[in-house]
Amino acid sequence: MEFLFNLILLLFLAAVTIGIIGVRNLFAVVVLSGAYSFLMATLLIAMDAVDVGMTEAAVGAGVSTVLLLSALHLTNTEEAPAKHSNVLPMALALLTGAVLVYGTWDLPRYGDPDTPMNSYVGDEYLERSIPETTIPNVVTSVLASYRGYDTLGETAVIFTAGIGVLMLLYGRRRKGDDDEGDGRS
Amino acid sequence: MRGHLILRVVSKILIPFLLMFALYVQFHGDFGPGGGFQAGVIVAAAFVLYALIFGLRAMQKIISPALLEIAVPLGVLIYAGVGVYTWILGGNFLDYNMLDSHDPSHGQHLGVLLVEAGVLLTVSSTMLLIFYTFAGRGR
Amino acid sequence: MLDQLPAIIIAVPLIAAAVCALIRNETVCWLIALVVAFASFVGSATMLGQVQKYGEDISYKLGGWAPPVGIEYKVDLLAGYVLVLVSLIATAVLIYGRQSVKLEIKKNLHGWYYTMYLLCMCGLLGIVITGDAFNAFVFMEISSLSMYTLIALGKDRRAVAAAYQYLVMGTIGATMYIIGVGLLFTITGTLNMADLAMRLVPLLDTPAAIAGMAFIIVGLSLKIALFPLHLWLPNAYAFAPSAVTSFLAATATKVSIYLLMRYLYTVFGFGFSIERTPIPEVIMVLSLLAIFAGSFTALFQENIKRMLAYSSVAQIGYITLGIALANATGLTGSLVHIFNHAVMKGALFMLVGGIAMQVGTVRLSDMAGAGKAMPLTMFGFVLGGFSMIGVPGTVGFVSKWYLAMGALENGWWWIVALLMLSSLLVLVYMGRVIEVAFFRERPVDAIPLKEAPKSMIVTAWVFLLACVYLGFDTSFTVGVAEQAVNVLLGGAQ
Amino acid sequence: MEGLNELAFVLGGVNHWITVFLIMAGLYIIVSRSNMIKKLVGLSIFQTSVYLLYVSPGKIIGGTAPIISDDFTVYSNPLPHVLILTAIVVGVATLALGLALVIRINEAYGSIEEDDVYSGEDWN
Repeated sequence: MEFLFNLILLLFLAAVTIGIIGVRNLFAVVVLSGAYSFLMATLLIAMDAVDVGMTEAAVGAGVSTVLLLSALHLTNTEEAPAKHSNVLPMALALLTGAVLVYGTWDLPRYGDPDTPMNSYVGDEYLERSIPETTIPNVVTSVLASYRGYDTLGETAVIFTAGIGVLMLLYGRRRKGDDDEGDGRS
Repeated sequence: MRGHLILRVVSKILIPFLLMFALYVQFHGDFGPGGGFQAGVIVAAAFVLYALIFGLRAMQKIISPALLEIAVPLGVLIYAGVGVYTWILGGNFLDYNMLDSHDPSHGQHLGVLLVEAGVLLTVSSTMLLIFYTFAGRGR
Repeated sequence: MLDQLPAIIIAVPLIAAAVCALIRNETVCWLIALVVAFASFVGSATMLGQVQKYGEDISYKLGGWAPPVGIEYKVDLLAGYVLVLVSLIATAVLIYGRQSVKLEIKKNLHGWYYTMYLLCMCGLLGIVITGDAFNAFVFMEISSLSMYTLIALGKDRRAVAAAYQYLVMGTIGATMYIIGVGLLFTITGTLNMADLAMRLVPLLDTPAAIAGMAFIIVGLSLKIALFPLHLWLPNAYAFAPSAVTSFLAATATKVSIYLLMRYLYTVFGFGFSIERTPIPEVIMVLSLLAIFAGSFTALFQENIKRMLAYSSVAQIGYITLGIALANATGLTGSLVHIFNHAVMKGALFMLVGGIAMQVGTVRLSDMAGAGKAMPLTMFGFVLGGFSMIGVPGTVGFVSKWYLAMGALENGWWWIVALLMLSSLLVLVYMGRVIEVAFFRERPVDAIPLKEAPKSMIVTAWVFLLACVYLGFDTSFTVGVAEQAVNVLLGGAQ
Repeated sequence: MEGLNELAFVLGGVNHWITVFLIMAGLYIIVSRSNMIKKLVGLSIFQTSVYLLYVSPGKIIGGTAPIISDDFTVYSNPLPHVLILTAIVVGVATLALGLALVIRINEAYGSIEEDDVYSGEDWN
C-alpha cells in the first residue's frame, strides 16, 4: 500500500513539473509550484519524514508562494516566448540525468533497513537520543544538539537572506535611483 | 479586501489559534514533529494573513519594521549566546551538557529549548520582514 | 582558550555580524569588523603555527560530540594556510575599503554592509575549517548569499544583473555539490570527511561514488569559475563595489579550490582521483583553455576591472594546472599561487578602486595621463603587472617556476612553452593600461586628477611590497605549501 | 500487504528515477528559460528534488517517523531529515534573495527577461 501511494504521488509530481515547464502564465506557474510543494510534503510524510514534510508545506507552499506572488505583483505575469533553441539545455539535462541514473542504479533498493546509511550514524542517533538528551523526537535532538552547529549556520543563512533583501530593497523606490546608466561605470 | 466582513471576522478568530498552534509546534517539538523553524514560519504566516486582510499599514502599527530589524539579529545572538555561555562554563562551543552540572541530559534539553527559541525569533521576524519589504515596494 | 580557537574564529565573526546589524553605526561597525577580522587572523596564524610546530592536526568537536555523530572542525597545514590567507585579506580590505565604501554605498546601508562582510568572511572561513561535508555546504551558502548581496550593491545597474547571474550559477553549483554529497552519504552513511575517506576505500569503484565525485567536482568548478563555467565571474567582479571586488577576487574562488583539493586528495585520495581517473587530463585541458581564453579576452576589455576579472579566470587556470600536473612540485606551485595570486590581484583591484574613486570610471580611455597625476597608483600598477607577468623577483615568478618545474618533471616541456606564451599575453594587456596612463596626455577638458586616499594607497602598497618580499623570501609560502603537499599526497597513499 | 511490499522492494528504484527526472526538469527550466522568475521556480524544483534523493534511501519499510515511543521498534533514518530541513531553509533564503534581485532588475531595466537584460546591455 505504502508503495502504491508513493508511486501515485511521484507520478503526480512529475506531471506537475511538466506543467510548470509548459505553462507561460507565471501566475499559473506559481500555483503549480505550490501544488508541487504540497505533493512533495505529502510524499515526505509518507516516507516518515514528518518534520521535513511539515516544513516543506509551510515553506514551499506557504512562504515561497507568498513571496513569488508579491514579486509577480511588482513585475510581469507573462513569460515571453522562447527565442533560443532548446537543444543545448536538453542535452545538459540529459547528461546530468544520465550521470545520476548511472550513480543511483546500484544503490540499495527502497526501504532496505541494512544499508550503510541506515545502519551507521543514523542508527546511533536513534539509540542515543533518549539516554543522552531525553528528547524522543530524534530529528529535534539531532537538529538542535548533535548537529546543532549546522542549525546555527542555517539560522545565519536566514539572517543573511533577511538583511540581504533589506539592503537590496531598502527605502522607497525613487525614479532614476538605480540607473546611473549612461553606459559608463 | 478590506471590505470583506466574513474574511475579517474569520481571520480575527483564526489568527489567535494560528499563533497558539505555532507555540504548540515550538514547544512540542521535542515530543512530536515541529520545532523553532516550523513554528517561526507559522507565526509569520499568521501575521501575513493579518496584513493581507487588514492592510500592511495596520500590521506595521502592531509590529513595526524597526522592531523586526532588531529581532532578526537577536535570534542569532540567542543561539550563538548559548554557545558562548557553554564556553564560559568551560565546555566546547554549543556543548549543552555544561548547562546542568548534575544531569547532562537535562542540560541538553534546556539547550535545545533555548536554541529553538533563537531559531523561532530569527525565522519568524525574517519571514515577516521580507514580506514587508516585498509588499511595501509596490506603493 | 587556545583549544577553543577553531570555534572562536568562526563564531566570533558571526556574533559580531549580528551585533553590527543591531548597531548600524558606520564607525562602530567598521571598528568591530576590523577588530574581529584581525582577531580571526591572529587565531588562524596561531593555529597554523601550532600545527607546524607539533606536526599534528587540530581537531575540535562542536557541541562536544565526537565525529561522525557530531560535526568536527579540522585544521591541518592546508586549512591553516588558507585560513590565514582569507582572514589576512579580510582585515586588509577593511582598512583599505572604508573610504570607498562610504563613497559607493548608500549611507543608511553602511552598518549592514559590515554585517554582510563579516558573514561572508565567516562563511569562507567556515568552509575551510570544517571537516564535515554537509557543514561545508551550509557555510558555502552563508558566504554565497552575502556575496550576492555585496555584489548587487554596486552603483551601476549592471551590478544587480551580474549578482542575479551569479546567484543562479552559484546555486546550481551548490546544489550539485549536495547531490554529490548525498550520493556519497547514501553509500557510506557518514558525512565526516575523514570518516568518508575511510569508508569510501572499498567503494571507490562503485557507480555511486564515481557519480558523486563527478557532481562534487562540477559543482565546485562552478564556484571556482573554472573555464567554461566562469561566465558569472567577469561581470560580478567588474560591477561590484571596489572593496567587495578586492575581497572576493582574493578569497572566494580560492576557498572553493581548497574544497576541491580536500575532496580530490583527502576524501577520494591521490591514488584514486588523480591516478585512476581521467580527472587530471580533463583539468589540464580546461586549465590551458582558461589561461588562454581568459588572457585573450582580457586583451579586448575597455573596462579595466573587467580586464582584471578575465585575467583572474586565466590565473585560476594556473592554479588548477598545478593539480593536473599530478606531482608534488606542480601541486606546490598551485598552493603557492593561491596565496600569491590573492596578494597581487588583491593589490591590483585595490589600485583600480582608487582609480574608480578619482577618475570616476574604470574605462581605459578615461585614464589617459593618470600616470602623471596619480604616480603612486600607477607605479603600483606597473609593479603588480610585473608580478602578474612573472618577472623574477616577484611572487608571480615563484609560482610559475614551480608550475614549470612540475611540468618538466613529467617531461612536458610544451607546458613550459605555453606558460611563457601566456605571460606574453599578460604583458600585452597590462601594457595597454600602462601605455594609456603614462604615454597619453590627459585631455584639457577632463577633470584634474589627484592621488587616491592614503588608506587605500598604503594598503595596496603593503600588498605590492609583499609581492616583492614573498618573491625573494619564499620560506612562508613555499615552506608551508611543500609541507602541506607532503601531507596531502602522503596521507593518500 | 506483504506482496506489495515485496513489489516495492523490487521496483524500489522508481523513487530514484522520478528524483532524477525532477532534477533534470529543474535544470532544464533554469538553463532554457529566459524569464527570471520562471528560472527561480526552476531553481526551487532543482533544489527540492534533492530532498527525495536524501530522504528516500532513509525510509525503512515497516518503519515509522523517528519519534521514539514504546509502541514502535523500527524507525526510519532521522539524519537525512535533519539535513533536508537545513536544505529547505537554504532554498527559501535563496529564493527570497533572488526575487529581491529580480525586483531590482525590473525597476532598472523594465524587464525580467534575460534576453532583454543581458543582450541589450553594453557589458564592457
